Amino acid sequence: MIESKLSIVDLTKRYAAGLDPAVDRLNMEVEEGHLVALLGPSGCGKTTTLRMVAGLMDPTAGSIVVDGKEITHTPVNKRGMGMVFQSYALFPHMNVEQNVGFGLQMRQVSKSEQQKRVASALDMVQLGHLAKRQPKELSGGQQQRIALARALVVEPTLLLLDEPLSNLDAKLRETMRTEIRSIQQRTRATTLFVTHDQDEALDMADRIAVMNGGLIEQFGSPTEVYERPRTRFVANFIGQANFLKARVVAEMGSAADGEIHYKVDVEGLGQFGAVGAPGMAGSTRELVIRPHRLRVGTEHGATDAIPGIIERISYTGDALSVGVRVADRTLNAQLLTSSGKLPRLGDAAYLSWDAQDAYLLPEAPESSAS
Amino acid sequence: MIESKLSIVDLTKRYAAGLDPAVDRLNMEVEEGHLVALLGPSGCGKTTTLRMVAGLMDPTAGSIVVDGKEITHTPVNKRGMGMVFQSYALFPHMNVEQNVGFGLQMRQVSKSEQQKRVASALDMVQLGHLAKRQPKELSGGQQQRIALARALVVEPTLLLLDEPLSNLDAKLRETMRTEIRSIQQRTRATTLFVTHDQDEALDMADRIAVMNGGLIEQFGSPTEVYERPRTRFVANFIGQANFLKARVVAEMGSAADGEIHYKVDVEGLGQFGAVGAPGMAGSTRELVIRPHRLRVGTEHGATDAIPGIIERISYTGDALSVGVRVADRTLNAQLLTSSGKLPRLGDAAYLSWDAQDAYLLPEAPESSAS
Amino acid sequence: MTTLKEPLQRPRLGAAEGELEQATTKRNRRTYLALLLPGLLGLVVSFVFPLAYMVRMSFNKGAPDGVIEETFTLDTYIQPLTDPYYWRVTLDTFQMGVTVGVLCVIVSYPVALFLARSTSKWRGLLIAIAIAPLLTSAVVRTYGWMVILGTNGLVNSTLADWGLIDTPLKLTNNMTGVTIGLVEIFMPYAILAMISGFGRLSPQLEEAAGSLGASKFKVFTRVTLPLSLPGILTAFLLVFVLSISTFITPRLLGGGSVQVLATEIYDQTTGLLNWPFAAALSVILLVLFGLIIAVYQRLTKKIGG
Amino acid sequence: GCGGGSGSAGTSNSSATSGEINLIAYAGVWQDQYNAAVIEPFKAKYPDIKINYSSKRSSAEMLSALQGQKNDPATDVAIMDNSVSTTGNTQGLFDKIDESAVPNLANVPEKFQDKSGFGPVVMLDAVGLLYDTATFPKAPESWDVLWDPAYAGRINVNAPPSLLGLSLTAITSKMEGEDYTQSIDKAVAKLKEMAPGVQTFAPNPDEYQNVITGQTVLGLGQNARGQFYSDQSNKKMGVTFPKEGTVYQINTVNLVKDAPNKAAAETFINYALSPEAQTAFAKALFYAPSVTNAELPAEVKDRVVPTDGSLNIVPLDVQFLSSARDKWTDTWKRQIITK
Amino acid sequence: MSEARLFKPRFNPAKPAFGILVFLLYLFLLAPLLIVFVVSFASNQYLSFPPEGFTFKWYEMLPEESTFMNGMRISLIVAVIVTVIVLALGVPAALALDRFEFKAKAAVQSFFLSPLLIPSIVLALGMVLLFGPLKLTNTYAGIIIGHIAITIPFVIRTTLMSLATTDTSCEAAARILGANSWTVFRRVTLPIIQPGVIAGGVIAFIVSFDEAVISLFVAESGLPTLPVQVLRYVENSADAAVAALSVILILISLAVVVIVERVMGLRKALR
Ligand SMILES: Nc1ncnc2c1ncn2[C@@H]1O[C@H](COP(=O)(O)OP(=O)(O)OP(=O)(O)O)[C@@H](O)[C@H]1O
Ligand SMILES: Nc1ncnc2c1ncn2[C@@H]1O[C@H](COP(=O)(O)OP(=O)(O)OP(=O)(O)O)[C@@H](O)[C@H]1O
Ligand SMILES: [Mg+2]
Ligand SMILES: [Mg+2]
Repeated sequence: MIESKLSIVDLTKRYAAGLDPAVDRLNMEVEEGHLVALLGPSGCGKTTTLRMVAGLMDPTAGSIVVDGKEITHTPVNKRGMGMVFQSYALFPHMNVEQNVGFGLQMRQVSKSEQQKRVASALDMVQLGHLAKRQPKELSGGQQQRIALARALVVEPTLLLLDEPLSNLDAKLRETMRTEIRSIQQRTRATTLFVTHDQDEALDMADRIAVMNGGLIEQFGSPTEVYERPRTRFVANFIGQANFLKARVVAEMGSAADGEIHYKVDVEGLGQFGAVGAPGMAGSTRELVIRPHRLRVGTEHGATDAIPGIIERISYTGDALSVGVRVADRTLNAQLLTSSGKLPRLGDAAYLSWDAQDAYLLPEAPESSAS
Repeated sequence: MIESKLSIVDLTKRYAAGLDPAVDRLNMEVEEGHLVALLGPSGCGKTTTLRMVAGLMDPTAGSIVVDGKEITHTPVNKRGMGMVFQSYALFPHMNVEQNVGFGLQMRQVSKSEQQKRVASALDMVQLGHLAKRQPKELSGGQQQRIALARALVVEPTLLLLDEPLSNLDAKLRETMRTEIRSIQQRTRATTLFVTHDQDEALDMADRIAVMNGGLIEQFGSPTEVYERPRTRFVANFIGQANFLKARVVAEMGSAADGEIHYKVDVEGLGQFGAVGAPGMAGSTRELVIRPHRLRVGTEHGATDAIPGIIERISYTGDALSVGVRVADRTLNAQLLTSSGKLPRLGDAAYLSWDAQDAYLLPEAPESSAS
Repeated sequence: MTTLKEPLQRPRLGAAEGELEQATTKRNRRTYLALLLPGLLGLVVSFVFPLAYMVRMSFNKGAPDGVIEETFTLDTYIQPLTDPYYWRVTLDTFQMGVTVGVLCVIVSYPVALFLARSTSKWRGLLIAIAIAPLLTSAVVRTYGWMVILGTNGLVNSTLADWGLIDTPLKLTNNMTGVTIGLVEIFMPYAILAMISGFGRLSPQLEEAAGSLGASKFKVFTRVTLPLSLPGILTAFLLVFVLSISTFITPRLLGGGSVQVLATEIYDQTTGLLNWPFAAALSVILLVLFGLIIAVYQRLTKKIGG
Repeated sequence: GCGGGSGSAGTSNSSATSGEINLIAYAGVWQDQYNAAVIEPFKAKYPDIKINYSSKRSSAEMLSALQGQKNDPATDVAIMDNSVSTTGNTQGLFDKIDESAVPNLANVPEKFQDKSGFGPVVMLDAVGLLYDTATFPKAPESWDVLWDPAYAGRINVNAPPSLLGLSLTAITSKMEGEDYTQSIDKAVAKLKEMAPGVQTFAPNPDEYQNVITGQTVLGLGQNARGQFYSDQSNKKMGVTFPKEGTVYQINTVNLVKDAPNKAAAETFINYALSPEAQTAFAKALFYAPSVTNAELPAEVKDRVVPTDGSLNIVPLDVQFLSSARDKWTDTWKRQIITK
Repeated sequence: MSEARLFKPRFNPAKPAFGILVFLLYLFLLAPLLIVFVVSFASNQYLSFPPEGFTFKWYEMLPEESTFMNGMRISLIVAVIVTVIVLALGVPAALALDRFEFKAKAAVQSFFLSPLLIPSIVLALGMVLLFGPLKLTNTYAGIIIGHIAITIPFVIRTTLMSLATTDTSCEAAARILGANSWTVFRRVTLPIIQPGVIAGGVIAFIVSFDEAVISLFVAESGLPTLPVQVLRYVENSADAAVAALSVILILISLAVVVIVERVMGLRKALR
């Protein structure tokens, strides 16, 4: 096993005695050089976790280990981490250069060395020409890069980013994503990145920790969490999903990556192929199918296609989202607008999918789930 | 021609003598029952237009006609419009019921009639059970629906919405979109809807007015503005686009909807098919191709496929966005993750597209455009 | 209309993220105590001690001509509380406070509304002008009113010149003069209190009411006024409190016939040298104050929310 | 007999001709004139003595200040109304005057000396009627004019505890034929009739300016200041003693008990009783001298209050007044002053 | 061509009427100051109206009027010292109130602001009673202590206001970058809240400089401050020297207000 850069062990934070813990026995191992996204809905404890790692907040229990050394109780100014705040938190009374140099000053780096490192950090974020500006004279994106430079110039053991992109507009956000990712890859700085935006996490992260209610629901690569969600929450939070309650009728053979091919029975719709972890036969599970993995045919082609009626169409430029009514439920499907003839409301539609696109959640379904 | 519900004629607003006009000779015809989105970047004059229609602001010039009657100078309280403000503007000192009933009171509707209509308006937004609540005791989405109910209960001649969704988080925003759209369709209220979110406009509107710098750049159905942008600005603002400067070599015959099939020559890449308005032969134009209309092949299949190298991949759940380097530029393409084998960085890729997916902008290219 | 985009209430930056130090650890407790202590000490010396000493003094016995007998008696309280004269003075004080408060609110409201709404680039200057008088001592402004309201003052001589009056109006040396002076003197306070109390009032709400069919008058009575009520109430309380505790203006403009608790306290101290009695009157004034503020705050909470 | 206790304050660097004196006395025009007529010449004569003048609006305020310093006096000399200084004497705030240190005391007639040897009278004045010379080309002869409805609303009267108000009470009592030491009921009834016509019971800036600026046409005032302001205003205002009589206003000069600079203080008191100081101040502010050897020019002598018995004086007993002041003040407030 | 179609906005009678009302109210508010201004140039010997002529004599009188000059000196000394002390006491307290969480916080905060709600005559009486026996009456110490109580709330308030509107993440950022608590305060917090601190200081200065009641009670005879002198002058004389003095004070105050409004916005400061 690879030696982790950062280990978080049973980290817990309870803000006040009576309250539920904001972070509840959280465990995580982060490899050197990785960018890990903490992803989850508002209030799930992402910021709390990050602040404990930074040392801005004492954990109620648990420990934080960096490079094999426990730092749970090291004061914040001794941890040598770099952090970029959501609001950037540039010092408004210092110019760009002074902002970036602040951390080096605190480390009593010599003047000339300071200058050199500040200059190279500014070059890295391509803002060398703005060294003398005041923060308020910069655009949002530029401020963001300065904050990044300020965090990186001290060569932090860990780089912590708290929703650094949520203040930006859509276009700039996309640019900054690419930028942060490429700077991170150049510096190989191990990074924790808080976000509540799925796309951001999928796009940028090496690993994603999907959090919910103070717990990590799943920790894995973007593809893993997207394609093989461990819980209904994860499936739902990361992209859209159709859920179907299904009884696993029989094993049909093994699929890739140690998964098993099953035959499942969906109430009212019939029997279909699906994949899932071993040992599910006989149980009732939830089947997850992403809307764009649903094939929408206009003719009754495949034998196991489900007949339905197009109930809703919405057009979002790159794709057409359709709601197809089958039996007592509506399934969402997504079509590329280039895929031939466009359907219209009320058209008959035939839904089908590949077995490996229908995934059985390891989690047992709630009784109320449809 | 259909009689318009709302006609805006040469509407102009200049905030102060020296300034450029915020809205500059704007013209628009809105059909009864339509939901029209005013879409454009920040500061393009959307709010200004809406406020003039509402009567909250006097136009500098031009006129506004509703149901054939000019109302340019009718005071706001005599126009009988309904408006939903970005921050909802619920009266904080009245409860939900009183808020919704306010407009009816102003119209001296009888008490019993008021009660009936308030109740049915609240039912329509499915918040009948919250009638006695204070606005501050409601969630953002609920407040929004109350604001909508308040505007709709007076059966307004026009419903005006100023970025009603921009305060909401992503999930709620999507729910509210559907909700507003369905309420609007049920009531058949002619609606003007201000937004700067392309998806929102494409998803909800019957017609989109894409605004820029006080002018309407294009007015048309979602499909029209997306598929057949009139200007580079529109193409770029609505969804992503690849632009290629192309010389139109020859007409190849007529395509659907009165368009012409052309053969075009893209510098350094070769000759391809494209469509556009008649009479372009011989000129230089810009070719717009949406990323998901680019086919990315792994083998040199089609004769006119352009060879390139995969330079960037990013994964956003439903789709894979790849940057393909061809000659001296990078083209963006989007692949569904289900479409077979996934490409890797550095792979060779062969780009091609259908002629009807490459659209020649009617606008002449700027000399600087690549 | 950039104001449209401003959220109605500015969120407390940082606090929501749990930035506040929990003063649970020893080190933190030491820090905040060290920070607080000098200020607390200063206030105890300059505020708590004098008040406490005054309360103690009010239980002493005051003989004529300034002799103080150290004892513990309630006489100093029994006298004012049983004497109808002091009841009248208290009532007059109260009445003056209410009158000044109401009038001050009435004349300040339009100015405050104007300033709260104004988007003009002169707004800063106009606000500065509105509160500049605050920074000029009340003595000077009272002096100005003496010139304006006197028998041969600006008002009377102007009215006489226009032939509107034969005999000068009696505008000074009575409650009228004191009221006019106090209303003006406390206007800046009222304006400031109102502007900051207009938090929930936004032009957008008025526009919303307009778009729902409300006429200008209805917009005012149904939206503007109810929403500015908290500001109005705060301003009223402030002016009330200030006007019943002032004595300079009643002295200078009252001509000896305006007797309120504050002038009574002043007379008892400097004229009659009855310190314990003055102290007792002060305590009574304080208690009155406390009661009114308590009642009022309960009231405001109900209305303001 | 206890004149030897001067060392207690410990400021021994003061002698009869050097050091400093802390004087407490009236403010305003009195201060200006006293400074010019007495203090400056004194300083010229004794260049090593510095005088710190602390001014008060009224004798009561002086008393209050002295009471405050009782245990550690910071004042040496006080010039104040004799009704108040008597209170001070009984409260033990003042010291007796040693005739050997203040030789000029000998020139003060018996009637102006304190019977127990405390501070003597230093100047005299009396209550007068102020009038606007435009309205009254001839000075009014009787206090009755205050009740004349023709002038209602244009009268200023200083209510007690001001000495002017106390004096008016005594005068009215006498006019109504009652003994004010027994009862003032009739006076109160009479004054109540006057009250509605009174423009102000606490004239501001003061009683004289009120008449001069035309705010009122009649007022109660001190003769001395009235004379002074009459000149200042080019005779826009006059002051007169009505025939029913008036009340003296007498100022005494007092040595504070345990005064820190007793020796210098005695030098000053001696100077204050000197003929040159008395004459100079009479010329400056029209106070009548209290010493027998002060010679006044005729035009000044005419305008200061006569001390030779030629004026009808309502005696106001000082001891009585100090006990009645609070009561009369209260009576005015409760019964006479109306809104 | 669009210019040809420009038209004037409709005439709205409500707007000018409201404007006139506001103008009249401003006139009322400023009336005493305006009149003082006029009177200060009037040659009338005594306070009266209308002015009889134009003169500078009242201004020329001022430098000679030793009571004013003396009062000005005392007031300045007091105000400067009060400002310094009150900033030293108030800023740390505000910091503790804003940046720390502790039990009695709300109570402590209202305690710090409570002197504003106590009638100043009551406070003044208490002070003179207490300071008499302690020999603090008529001393600088006495007035200064007296003024601390009434100025501290302003400093706390303005400082709290600017603390509340600053993003604490700047401080967190500095700490992460390796700064200790003192460095954070000196290099980050203080510079950021500087406008509030300055505004608080200026207000404390003006309040102390203009304060009449406490000064009157505590130090009338020994160290009469300018407002006390002015009060006395107004009570004793009817000439316009005080008007001239007031005009000068008004102009100074106005300049200060405009500057402070520029720096941070007095509205927030004086709430
Ligand atoms: N100072 C505090 N006191 C009490 N509870 C707090 C405090 N700060 C945060 N919480 C609670 O702790 C939980 C986690 O908060 P946290 O700020 O970590 O959420 P988050 O995941 O960062 O959310 P967001 O996406 O909204 O920033 C929330 O329920 C929040 O209400
Ligand atoms: N009161 C005003 N005075 C002067 N210029 C104004 C005023 N209000 C708006 N503008 C200007 O008019 C232009 C259009 O403003 P408008 O509010 O209509 O934009 P918008 O399209 O609604 O933008 P956003 O998406 O940011 O709300 C902008 O350039 C803006 O700066
Ligand atoms: Mg967070
Ligand atoms: Mg807008």
